Amino acid sequence: MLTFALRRAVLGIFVLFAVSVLVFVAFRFIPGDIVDQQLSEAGAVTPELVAQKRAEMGLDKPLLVQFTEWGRGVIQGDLGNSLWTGRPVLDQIRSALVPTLQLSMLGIIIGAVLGIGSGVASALWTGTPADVALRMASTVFLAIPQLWMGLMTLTGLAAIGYYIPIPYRPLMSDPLTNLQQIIFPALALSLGVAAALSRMTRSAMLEVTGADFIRAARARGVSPGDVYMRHGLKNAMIPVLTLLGTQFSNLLSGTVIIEQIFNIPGLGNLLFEAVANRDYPTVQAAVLTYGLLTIVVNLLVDLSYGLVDPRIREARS
Amino acid sequence: MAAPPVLDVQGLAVTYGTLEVCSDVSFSVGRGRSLALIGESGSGKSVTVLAIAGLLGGGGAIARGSVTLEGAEISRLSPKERRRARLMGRRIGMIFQNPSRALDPVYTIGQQLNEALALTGITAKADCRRKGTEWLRHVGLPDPEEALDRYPHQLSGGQRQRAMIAIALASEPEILIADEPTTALDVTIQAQVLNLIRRLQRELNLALVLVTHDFGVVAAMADDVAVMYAGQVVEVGAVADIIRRPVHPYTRALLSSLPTGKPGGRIEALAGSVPTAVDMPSGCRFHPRCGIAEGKCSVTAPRLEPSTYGRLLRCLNAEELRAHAI
Amino acid sequence: MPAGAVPADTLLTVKDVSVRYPIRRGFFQRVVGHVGAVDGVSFDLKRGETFALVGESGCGKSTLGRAILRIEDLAAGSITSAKETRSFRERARQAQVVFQDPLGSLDPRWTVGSLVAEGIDVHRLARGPERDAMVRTLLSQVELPASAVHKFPHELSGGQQQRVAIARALAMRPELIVLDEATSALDVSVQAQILNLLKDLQVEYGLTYLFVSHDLTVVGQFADRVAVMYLGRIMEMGRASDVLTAPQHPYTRALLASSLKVDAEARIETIPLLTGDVPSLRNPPSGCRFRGRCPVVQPGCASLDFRMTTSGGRQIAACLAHGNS
Amino acid sequence: MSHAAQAIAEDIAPRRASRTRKILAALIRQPVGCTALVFLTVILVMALVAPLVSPYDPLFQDRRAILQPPSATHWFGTDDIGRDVFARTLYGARISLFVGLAVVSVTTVIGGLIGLVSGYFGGWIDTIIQRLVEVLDTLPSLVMSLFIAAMLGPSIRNVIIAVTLAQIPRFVRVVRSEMLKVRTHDFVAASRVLGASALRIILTHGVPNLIPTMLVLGSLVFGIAIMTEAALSFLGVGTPPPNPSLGTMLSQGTRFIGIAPWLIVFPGLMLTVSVMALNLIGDALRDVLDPQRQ
Amino acid sequence: AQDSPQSGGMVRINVHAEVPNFDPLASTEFGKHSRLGLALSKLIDWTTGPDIGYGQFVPEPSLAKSWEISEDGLTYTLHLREDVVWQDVAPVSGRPFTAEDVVATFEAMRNGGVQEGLLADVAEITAPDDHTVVLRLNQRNVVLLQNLAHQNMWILPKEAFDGTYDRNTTVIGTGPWIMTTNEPGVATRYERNPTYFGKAEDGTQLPYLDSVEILPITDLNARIMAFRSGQVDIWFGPLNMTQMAAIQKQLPDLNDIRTVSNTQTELYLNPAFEPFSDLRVRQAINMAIDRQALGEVIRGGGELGGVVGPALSAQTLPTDERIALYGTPDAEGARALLAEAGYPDGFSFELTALNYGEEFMREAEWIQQDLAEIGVTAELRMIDKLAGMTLGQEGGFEALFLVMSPFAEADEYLSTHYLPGANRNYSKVDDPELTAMIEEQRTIADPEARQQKLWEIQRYIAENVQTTLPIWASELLHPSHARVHDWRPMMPQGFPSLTEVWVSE
Ligand SMILES: Nc1ncnc2c1ncn2[C@@H]1O[C@H](COP(=O)(O)OP(=O)(O)OP(=O)(O)O)[C@@H](O)[C@H]1O
Ligand SMILES: Nc1ncnc2c1ncn2[C@@H]1O[C@H](COP(=O)(O)OP(=O)(O)OP(=O)(O)O)[C@@H](O)[C@H]1O
Ligand SMILES: [Mg+2]
Ligand SMILES: [Mg+2]
Repeated sequence: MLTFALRRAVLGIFVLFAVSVLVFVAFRFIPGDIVDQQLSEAGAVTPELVAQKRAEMGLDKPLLVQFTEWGRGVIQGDLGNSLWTGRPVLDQIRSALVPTLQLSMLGIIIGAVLGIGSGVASALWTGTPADVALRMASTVFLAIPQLWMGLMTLTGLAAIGYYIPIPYRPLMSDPLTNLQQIIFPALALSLGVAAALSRMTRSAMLEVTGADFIRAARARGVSPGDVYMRHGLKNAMIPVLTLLGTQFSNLLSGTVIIEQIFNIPGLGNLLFEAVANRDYPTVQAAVLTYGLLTIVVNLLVDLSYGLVDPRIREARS
Repeated sequence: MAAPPVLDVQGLAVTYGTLEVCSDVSFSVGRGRSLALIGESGSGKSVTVLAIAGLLGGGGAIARGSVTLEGAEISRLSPKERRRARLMGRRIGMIFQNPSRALDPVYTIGQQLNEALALTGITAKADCRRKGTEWLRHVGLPDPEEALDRYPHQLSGGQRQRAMIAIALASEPEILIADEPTTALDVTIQAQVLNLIRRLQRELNLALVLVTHDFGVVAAMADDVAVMYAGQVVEVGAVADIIRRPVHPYTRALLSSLPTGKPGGRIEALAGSVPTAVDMPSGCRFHPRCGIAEGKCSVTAPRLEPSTYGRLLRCLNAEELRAHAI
Repeated sequence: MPAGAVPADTLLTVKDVSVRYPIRRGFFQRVVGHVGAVDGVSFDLKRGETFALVGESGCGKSTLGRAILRIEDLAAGSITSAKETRSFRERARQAQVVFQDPLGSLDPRWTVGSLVAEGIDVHRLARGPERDAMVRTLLSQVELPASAVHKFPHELSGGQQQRVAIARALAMRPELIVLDEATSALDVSVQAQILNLLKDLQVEYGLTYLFVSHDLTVVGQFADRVAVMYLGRIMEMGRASDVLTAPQHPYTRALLASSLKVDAEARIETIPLLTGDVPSLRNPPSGCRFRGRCPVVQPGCASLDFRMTTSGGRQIAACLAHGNS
Repeated sequence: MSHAAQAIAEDIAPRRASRTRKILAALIRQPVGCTALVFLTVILVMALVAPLVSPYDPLFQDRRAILQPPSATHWFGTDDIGRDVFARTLYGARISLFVGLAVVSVTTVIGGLIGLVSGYFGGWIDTIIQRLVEVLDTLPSLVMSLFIAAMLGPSIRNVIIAVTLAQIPRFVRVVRSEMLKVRTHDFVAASRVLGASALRIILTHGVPNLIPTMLVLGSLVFGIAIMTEAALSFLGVGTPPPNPSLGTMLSQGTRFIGIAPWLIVFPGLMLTVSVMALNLIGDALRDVLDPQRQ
Repeated sequence: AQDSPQSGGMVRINVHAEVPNFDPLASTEFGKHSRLGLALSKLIDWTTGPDIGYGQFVPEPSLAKSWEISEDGLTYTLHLREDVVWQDVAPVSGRPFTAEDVVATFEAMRNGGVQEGLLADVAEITAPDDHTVVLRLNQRNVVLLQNLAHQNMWILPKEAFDGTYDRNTTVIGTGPWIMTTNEPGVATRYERNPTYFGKAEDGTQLPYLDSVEILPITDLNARIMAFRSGQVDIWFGPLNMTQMAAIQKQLPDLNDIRTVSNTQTELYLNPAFEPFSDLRVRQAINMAIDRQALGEVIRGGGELGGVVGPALSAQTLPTDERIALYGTPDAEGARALLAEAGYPDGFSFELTALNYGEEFMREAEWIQQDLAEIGVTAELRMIDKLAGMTLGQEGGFEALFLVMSPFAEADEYLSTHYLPGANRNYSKVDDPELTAMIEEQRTIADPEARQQKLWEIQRYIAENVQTTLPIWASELLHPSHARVHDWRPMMPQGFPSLTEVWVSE
């Protein structure tokens, strides 16, 4: 298992490398650079000043040199300083990562609890009005774009006169306020996840309940509850876990939007601003972080299969 | 068959929605006896035994007929009542065709055994282990102690089927139902497993209902045989007797279409194929394929009636045939 | 071997054929090992005969059949035929196949007509009405009604599906048809029909069959010669009547003993049993591959070299108990 | 793809036509599929004939009627420069559907082709393709699209490119794994024995057997494309004004949250209903095309 | 409530963008320099007061208590206050302020600072003694005094330039408040600077407020919520009229202060592109746009743009003249001009709009519809801000629509737009006559005469050049809660009047 995880980690690094090369090259095609941004509200500007500032930031060097310098830094754990803020990129990523992680974690947890719970209930009550209602709800929520969900949440809150406290408070400094700020966006994110998981759980449960080993368990006198939860749910978890992984990626996409709507200084906002400012090191780092998150989550999902399914656990050792 | 039968099935009919996939199945098994249910694919063997075990799923229901277990009618019981009557596992044990699919892949053999042991009141961890090991040893698994902690996929097909048998027997049932328990196995393994089932059945004095489509298995395993065709039992009798003197035209055709193993020579093939529930012929269900069918056969549906030597026959020409056969 | 070296009555010579499946692992799908599904198998196929391959599941029967059809690459050895062929297109006229699972071997999205005509279309043998006529003829040859043309496979019974597969193979007018457990999935009554049909076709068109099966009774009735395989190797080979009535290799004997006969006197208790399971092909036992389960195993079996010896028109794998090592 | 391909295409053409009709017929018989189909058709038709149905020009600024709430004259109200929200929603759906359709077509063709090749041939081609897919798939799809769109600049064409590139991996992955499954079927082996070429097998066995998967996946990707287009437009890197993309409209509406909810409610509803119709069609197709239910 | 100022209390101000860093030399953006102003001072400041207009520059002594300008206008002698000490923040820790600090700051600005352009005409900076600074100019430039009061011209201690501390993160000045904590994206807190040199007229130590908190809230709705719920006292940054009306409904007695924006939208036409090479076509475009209605509908107020932005009320053309030039749409006349130029059926061109947000895009769409009226099709293309600026500098556009930088001097407008090679001269204007006029106005010391010259230039541009069409300067809303008093927003950044703000409890 450990070697499996390690090997996956190494391969993940390869993938990240490829991604960062792609991003590095592609991003330079966008016209304009940080110096233009810094001087965007200046009056008279001489070309000499522009050239001087560019050189200060190493933007005049060949692309390959810039990339190797950046890459060398990354290997030594130094993501460089932001061209825009001058602060270490690592610090920025760290403080932006917390709310994003919080959002996505909370979103996935709420989504998983709601989704798996309602999926199990729905499968249990197959054909009853409750099942129909749950399925309809999941169909609707699955179709609501996170964008709209976020906006409608905001509209709803405005309608009832509830104000999300401002400004954003980091988790560490003010957990209570932070929760008040995170909970609604997380909820807005989680409903789609819940809907997807609910559907998947339901169909996986139904599929599993038709399996021979369920019949066999019933035949050997296992109580219906145990058949359902012990044998049914555990086996149904495998496709659900896969979906959980893809949903996480989906959720990360969603945070980009939700952070904009709810004004949360997360990774998405950071990336968005960095792109607008042509803050190359920050863009690179943010992209790497997204990639890393995806890879880690996929790895976790893969590892969790092993927890559920001994066959997979075995194949890996 | 002097002793009253443990299991007695009379006129059992099973429907899935409007489809009657099994209509009029009758047979009985006594303690320590083994009965084989044979018939071609789709003839309703599995449905019959699932109905007996109370495992009809997906909209299946017993429409008519009775199933009595030691004199008590069980066919009308709800799942709850079945559990209360301790039918599931405790009195009726079941082995399935495909051991790879009938064992839950995410639990060890031991964990699944424990579920069965719990029915007999054994729940303490140490007791479970001891008893579990005992059962696995009983079915001849090598390293029974260690096998308890194995997952199904870590066993070979034959071993899995043995584990399945151990689990089915661990709750000490009175009746063992085995639905094609060896079809998925190789001949050498099949022989081992069948031998084991037979041995245990004798030792534990179980009533065995064995579903198969292989006359070789019937010959080797069963005391009695019920031949099924298109959802009906068409002939019931002692195995040796039926193999020697099949009476029903279908039984005869079935036996003669078996390859003999003699080189060359055509096989006497039975034309056509088993009808399905949607296009069931009128009258005798076998008449379109029957060599001796007459006009009445397409009109009148024959009933399963006793004949000589304790034989039951479903044929309008039963009398003639019997005379002919003997 | 040049084509000329093949004797006139021999259709195909299989010589020391091995087939291995790679086991892949990891990110770059590296090959980390091999399954030696077929390991050093040799035999000749005579024109017009039915040659049976029997053995337990996973012993490599199908793989050998696929190798002969050239849809599996050979790791070693050679397969030579009287007619030199280079491409799949040419080979198609030489050898065809009927698989075990009738539904899986028929594309569910195709009609019977197009399925039967697939070879005709691939080789542009005929077009338009001429093609349709050929299809009708083929259907009647396998005793299917012409009305089946527009049906989809799932609308047919298992026996009918198998007839479609046979018709598809026949369309190429091949010399050899590999029947990979072509009747195993069928009911006995239907199996009998198909076996009869195959026999008729063989007589009519002088077909050669490579008959893969695990049912010794069927083989006894249907095959001229038989090769018994175990873990990728042939253990015994010879005339079906000889091998199945007087088996010599301990494995053949065990296999025969285990197969149940429809006999009023037969009792399961009387059958001699083999112990243990079939070992894995990934790391087969050294020496004689059967030694782990052999009732007459001896200390020397572990170092016994695999070799076929011939005696009285029969070939037997080296065996200490049999004394032919 | 030469003569052979053409001939093969001719071979399978009639089959496909009748299949399409069959699938449609089956869909209509299914309650969910039927409802979804009706919804989608209504949206599609309205979008297509928007110029005829629409009471106003979606770009026309009625500068005397700004931020009007929904009324008989302006069903969905007006925006902050007096444009009719109903007309804009209709045209927005038109853009969304166009983007979705374009993305789905391009993804299906490119992703499908890559997936088919990767799945059929396996080996190093497959390995390389898989690794590439993995790289493309490392970023969350919206981040990926965002990045590409930012790089190319806002325009409908670029949105299509951005969404397509982000969705192709999903397609390749699924098609490949389905092709792997199809490849193991004996009918493929039988075809090879009959002498059929790889191209022929892919086209005659691979493609038809993958059509159900592709249809289901296509409806899914269609929905995702619509949502991504909206998200990108919302973030200002998608469909640029004055085109009334649903996402652009939402973005405009955010400035009037709590004041002019109709600016958010209607485009969002349109978005949701379109996606829902597509999801439902996907579901229905999955049911209809499931061989076990055929 | 009281009506006389009292000390104490705190206000919270929202801003709409986070600052990247606190280095005044690194970049020009509005938000940063606004916030620096709480802690830093300039040599000369803008006078604020109830009677002084938003964009009206009246020099007020700050760190420089007085100054003299030589007859030839080439030598500026500034006398510095002697009672000023730096804030008690390490590593400067309350050291007295001297001329050395000014020299160090100006030298750094001239060498790679974004203020380089403001000191372009300065040849030499010397400090004859600790409290005198002398600036020697290459050429006459009457704007220099105002340049010294420019929003970017914060004076830093000399330690800021020798690496003693990091300008990015540490702010040490002589201003009214000391920056105590800064949580990026959350809040920046400022506490009263006890050693601040400013005094009120009655001698009270300034500032009145004990502390100020700046809350960067990028999202409009979040900001509105924060303001409505009282989490913010002073609104700073964009707000549209509709939202303002809604806020006012809830908070009827808030201080409703409105000023004209110091930025304006501008439409660059590229004469290198065929139809726009013809002055008549450019004039026709100008005549087609109904700016007044645009401002009314989209911005809900504001003023007609000008060659020099309308916020510079003393320098831009008088309102009626601007209305005549830009505020009287005439579709008929435009069509006639087009016909005259050979485009009776109009033409189409690509209108590239930089992405400055929703209202801005609405203006672009508005212009599009106005142009359609005269048969000219503008294909709207949206582009990222920086990409747009690059496009402008490279001249690869047909028409470019953007928001101009906040300039505080007519000279900035003129020299950046119309001098050959200048960085905002996207239309590549090279008119020797115009160049001469622009250079000339810098040397006119007499305010009246200079104003006349500036007007002359603007008229010349409107008649003969017309490459950059000024569109609209919107109305800026500066609402504050009722407890806030004497808040007078002023054009240059840095909240110059905040020292005089006080709160009632
Ligand atoms: N869940 C079900 N729903 C509907 N029909 C069913 C179901 N299960 C079985 N049937 C039908 O009942 C009939 C009898 O099936 P059954 O499985 O009992 O046959 P069998 O004799 O066991 O055949 P085999 O030898 O193939 O196992 C078949 O026609 C089958 O299609
Ligand atoms: N594509 C493959 N990749 C890897 N291993 C394979 C592959 N196909 C077959 N094998 C392995 O090769 C061995 C021989 O397989 P083969 O299918 O030839 O057996 P068989 O004798 O036909 O068995 P059966 O009677 O079950 O059909 C088996 O162990 C199987 O697991
Ligand atoms: Mg069955
Ligand atoms: Mg095989």
